[in-house]
Amino acid sequence: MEHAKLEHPAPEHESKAHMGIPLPNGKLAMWLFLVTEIMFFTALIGVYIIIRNGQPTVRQPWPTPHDVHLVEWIGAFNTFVLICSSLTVVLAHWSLHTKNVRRAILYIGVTLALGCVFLVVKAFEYNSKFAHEILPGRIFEKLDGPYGAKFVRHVAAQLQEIEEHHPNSKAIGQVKKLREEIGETFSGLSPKQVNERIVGPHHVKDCDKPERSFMTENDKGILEIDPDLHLSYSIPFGNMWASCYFAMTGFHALHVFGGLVVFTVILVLAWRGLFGVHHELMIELTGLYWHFVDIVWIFLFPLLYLV
Amino acid sequence: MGKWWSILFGVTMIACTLLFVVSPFVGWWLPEGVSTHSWSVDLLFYFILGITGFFFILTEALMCIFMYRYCSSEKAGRTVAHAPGFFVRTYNKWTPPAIKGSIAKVLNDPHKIEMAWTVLPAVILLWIAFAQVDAWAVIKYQSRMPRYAEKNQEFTPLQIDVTARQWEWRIRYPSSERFVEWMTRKGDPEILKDFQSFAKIEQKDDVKLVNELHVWNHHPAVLQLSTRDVIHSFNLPHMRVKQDSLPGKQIPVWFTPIKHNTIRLSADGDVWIDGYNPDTKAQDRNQIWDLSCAELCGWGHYRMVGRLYVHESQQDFLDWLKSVEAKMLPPRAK
Amino acid sequence: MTDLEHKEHAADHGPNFQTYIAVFIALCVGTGLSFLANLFLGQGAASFWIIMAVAVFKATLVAMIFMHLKFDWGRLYCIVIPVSVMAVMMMIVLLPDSVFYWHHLHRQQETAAESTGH
Amino acid sequence: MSVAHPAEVHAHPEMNFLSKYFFSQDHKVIGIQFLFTSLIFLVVGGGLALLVRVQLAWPHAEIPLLSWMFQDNGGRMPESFYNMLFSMHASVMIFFVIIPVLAGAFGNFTIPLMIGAKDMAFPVLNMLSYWFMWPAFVLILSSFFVEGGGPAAGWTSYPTLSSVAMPAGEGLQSPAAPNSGHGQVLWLLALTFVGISSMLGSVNYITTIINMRAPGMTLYRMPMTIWAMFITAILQAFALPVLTVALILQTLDKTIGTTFFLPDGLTFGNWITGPGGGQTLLWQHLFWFYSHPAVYIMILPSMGMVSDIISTFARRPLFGYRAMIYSIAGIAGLGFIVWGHHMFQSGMDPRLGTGFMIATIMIALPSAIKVFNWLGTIFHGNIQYTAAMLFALGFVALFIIGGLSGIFMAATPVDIFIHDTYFIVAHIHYVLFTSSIFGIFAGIYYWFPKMFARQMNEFWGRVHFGLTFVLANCVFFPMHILGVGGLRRRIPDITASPREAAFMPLNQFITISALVLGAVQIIFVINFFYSLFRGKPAGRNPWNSNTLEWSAPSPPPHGNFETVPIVFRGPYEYVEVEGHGDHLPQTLKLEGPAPTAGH
Repeated sequence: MEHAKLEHPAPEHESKAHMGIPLPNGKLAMWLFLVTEIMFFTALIGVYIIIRNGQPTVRQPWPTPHDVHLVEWIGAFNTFVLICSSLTVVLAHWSLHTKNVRRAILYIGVTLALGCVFLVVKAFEYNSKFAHEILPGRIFEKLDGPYGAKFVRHVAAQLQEIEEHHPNSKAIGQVKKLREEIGETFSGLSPKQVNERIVGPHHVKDCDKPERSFMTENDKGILEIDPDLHLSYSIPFGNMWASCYFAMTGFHALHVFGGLVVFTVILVLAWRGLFGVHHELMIELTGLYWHFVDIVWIFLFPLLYLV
Repeated sequence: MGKWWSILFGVTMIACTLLFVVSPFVGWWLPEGVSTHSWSVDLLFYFILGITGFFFILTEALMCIFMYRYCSSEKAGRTVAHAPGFFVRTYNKWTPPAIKGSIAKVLNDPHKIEMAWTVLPAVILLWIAFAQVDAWAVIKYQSRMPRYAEKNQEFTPLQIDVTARQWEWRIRYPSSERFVEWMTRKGDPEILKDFQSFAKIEQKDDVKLVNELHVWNHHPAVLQLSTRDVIHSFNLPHMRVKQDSLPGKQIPVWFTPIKHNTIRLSADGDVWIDGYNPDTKAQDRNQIWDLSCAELCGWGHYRMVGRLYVHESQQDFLDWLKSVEAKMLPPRAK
Repeated sequence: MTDLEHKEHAADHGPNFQTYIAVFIALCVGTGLSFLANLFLGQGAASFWIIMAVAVFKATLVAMIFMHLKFDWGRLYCIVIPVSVMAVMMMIVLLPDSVFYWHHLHRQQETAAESTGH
Repeated sequence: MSVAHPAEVHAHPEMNFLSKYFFSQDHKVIGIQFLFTSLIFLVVGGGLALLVRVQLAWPHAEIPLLSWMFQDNGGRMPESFYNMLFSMHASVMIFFVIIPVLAGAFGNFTIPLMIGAKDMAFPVLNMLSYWFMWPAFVLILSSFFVEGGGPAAGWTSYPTLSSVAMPAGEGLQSPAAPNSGHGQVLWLLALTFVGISSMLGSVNYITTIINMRAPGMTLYRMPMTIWAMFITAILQAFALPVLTVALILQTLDKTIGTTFFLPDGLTFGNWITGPGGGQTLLWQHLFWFYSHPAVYIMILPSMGMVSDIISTFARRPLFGYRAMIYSIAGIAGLGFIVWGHHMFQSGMDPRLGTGFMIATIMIALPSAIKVFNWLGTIFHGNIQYTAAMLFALGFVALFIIGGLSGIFMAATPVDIFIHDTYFIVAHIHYVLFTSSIFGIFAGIYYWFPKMFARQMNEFWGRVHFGLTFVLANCVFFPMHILGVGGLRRRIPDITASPREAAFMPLNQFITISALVLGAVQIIFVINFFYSLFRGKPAGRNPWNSNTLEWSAPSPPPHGNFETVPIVFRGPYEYVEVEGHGDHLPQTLKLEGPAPTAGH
């Protein structure tokens, strides 16, 4: 029984105010709070693992980062930012411990700045997802039946917009050609063929291979020529990917934001001259929380961006 | 006054026990078991009922006796004349043990009693648990299900596709032609493929019915269970079969009936009588076996009830299948 | 008694500046390593295990040094061990059901369907 | 090696009515707030249950009192309304009555008092945990009144029935179940708030119990109530976040079009859902990962309180105190690896089912040990049949039934037949009504003098018990028979299948008993409120109980104890000692050789 170990011999200490383990209440409670947080993110990551591996079909793979406009080095950069912030927050605690209040405030300020950098980078990432409509429920992932017809109409509208607003694109020739091929009645090409024109024959998934392809091995898809164009294409399990991505990174970002609020409060305290060595425990607890947020990202980064 | 409470407890518990004794005679009991599963399921049910019933009566009786016997008497107030030692010794070492004799040796050591009433139930519970394993495996494990006969001497199970939707069971049978091929051309790889792909691929001449499940007696039936909308639960209470059907998945279920409830009324016509009781040779409401949905599936859940028809022989089943085919519209020309 | 007090003493001081910097460098190297593993090995079993091992290593470093778990271990192990067990169990225990079982069943049916040429 | 902490509880200045009774940070007031709000919800949940019973007994008749709502349906209750009734009955009873009363009310009230602390470790957090319940109260009640009515997918809320949403832009109403629209979203949000409240509470409880005990109150001198609350709080801390995730994911499915629990291409009428990729079983796993431990969250505190009450009124040491603690811990530990027994027929891998079955059956072992220990406690006792003791004994007698019937469902082959029948309804009500609620009644009768400094009327308390005990058995015991007969649960009209229609007489008997049982509770309500104002004044310790809370004044002031209590002995030493009777409070220091606690 692990609790037995917590017990301390009673009689000698009857003069003391409380029984208990030699930890401040705040620290104990913070660890217990982290327990609930660990279970929270465990459940989210567990859902992701199940959803990702539970897809029974082998022909429809889970999207690669490339499919969903995810840039690995940006994720790595964000990891680096969070690691730096973890270091600065622990150094803030260390400074306060060595009674150097000014340096502690400085470190807290740097941590706040790093947290903001993380969120700004995240915001840019989200923005690119929004721009490419990589959102739950908005991604085309099946090209059979009614979804296919919807897909072709959607692409036709996007092509028209590219012609109007981006006439200098490198791929403008292919864009015009594709729009002509689709035609006014949207029936010139099959949805799978349209998809192949967009992503190129090398990037088409097995399940989206058209029965008759008009493209040769050397042909390049529109997005291969100009990756910045806003064109929809089929991403098998894209909606599920987006659901998981936004749920996981969204809750992580919320936690980062919560940490930033605490750092701001600390800085306001410091600005009003109320911050001092007696806040050591508070800084330590904030640090515990912030390190936990860092650990979550240490797992999210490889799970979402790498493996 | 206090003793009255133990009597109230006792009477209530006796009434509860009596209800369990009486209700089988009023017909409020397990429906007749008519599949090979029902034998093992019912046996395990009675096995657990016996053990739990014994412990129920034992503990409740002890409780009532203690409540009666150790009621605080008004006169004595709150003090006990003398506390027997073996309980007190758990906490204090002041009172000497009061009970003598061989039982006292066990009783005087509370740890021994505690060990006794830990180990004994543990053994019984493990026994109960491991008694279940095989029956469960036979009923539910994929590996134990009857499969297509790969050698001539084995026999091929009947395969049926069951699709649930709000609020009906859509049941698809192979066409009579295909069915005959399954049953006769055993060991043929072509037929094996056809058999295995039946659940995935619907063919135009398949026989489709709603809420009517037909099988025949003494022959295993494998049902490929799926659903078009929400979770339903395929429930054949008389066969002791229950399995949820999951959206997006296909789950095989099997059973072998051991009693039939359907017979052909006329030799040349296609009139079938259901609820037929082979013992009394008459229609009997108790022989109308339902196929119901056991998992909440929306507001029509309660009336998602179909029927199970067990024919007497394979020939009867084939006759019935042909009679349904004859009534169906001819498939559209290709 | 003195032992416990000594431990408390240690917890007060925690690691020093040099340790923190060393851990920081190790974390950066780990991040770089997993990034490079992905870049050069691509997606596969080898890179998967390297990357996940690095992630676990990094998380352990942060928890042990930055979160002072190494120094509070005697008081917090009874919280940390159960939650680690639960977290791992939670992820693993669903795999046989939601992943392997249905993979298996579905593959059987799919191969059967494909072999008939549909 | 204890550490002196600065006083967490500051001296409370005189406060006005609002800050004293509404925004109080005093654990006792918060506990009583939880108690009152939850008892109001008990009335709501009970009313829903009675409506369910009336519909079941007379499925084709007009519903009394409510028939004006159903003019279109000829005054009869629509099926979807019935589904809403039982879904809300379960949700309200579980999340708004039993958990808040046990953990919120009794946890808050007893923990600092019984361990000899001035207050909780974090009084503000404690206040927040109550006030986080209020959004939940508002949301769950408002779900009755939104378009389509309350959720109708059962309290388990299985997708896809609950989670499928209309195509974008067509509102929240579900194509699968008209009720599972706005009402479902409100339900999900309400439960999320309940979860946050419980998580705040559990962190607070654990910290308080570990770090705030009075001097001498070692872990093995804590009363069973505290042990039960402690382990319950641990269960909540571990399991609740998982439910929170599940609730959030289903809310996202319902509102913004994610598909965590929705596979591809389902057909509802003419509408085919789009690409999915989610898994319905995943919800069940996440849900039961919380909700099975939640079953223990709902019973363990009752077990703890009952242990204290039985020991007090039998005037005997609790038999096997340590075994009781280990068995609670065992139940809690095993409780995390048995959730699959709710899913034996769900399409889960049947091999997992075998593993879950063995773990589940073994969980009966600690429960059995507890029952034997309670019997051992009253053996050779000097039993005083107060209302509290009667409810505690009723708990033991009926928990035996609930425990034993669990074995039927744990056994996988038998569960094939029993699953989703009235047998499970009987089982959960024996565990939740006649056990958890009996424990709550026992606790109220027992601690009422401490809460309000007055005693409840014992005579009417006993009458209340006698009638409740008999009628509860009349209501719930015949449900076993219905289950053995294979009557499906969650159906509004049992005449749809001729086989099930045979159970009509039994159903009507149950309903009449249930109506009377509901009426009997009026005795309790009147007794409660009468005693609140006119009851016999109670001294500090009307029951001659040993535990620490009875050494504080009644009602305890802010800060609870006049001086910090010092604990010298275990909580259950009801043993005849020269000059002290059988009443040896934990704070009593005996002269002579120190009474070694035996352990």
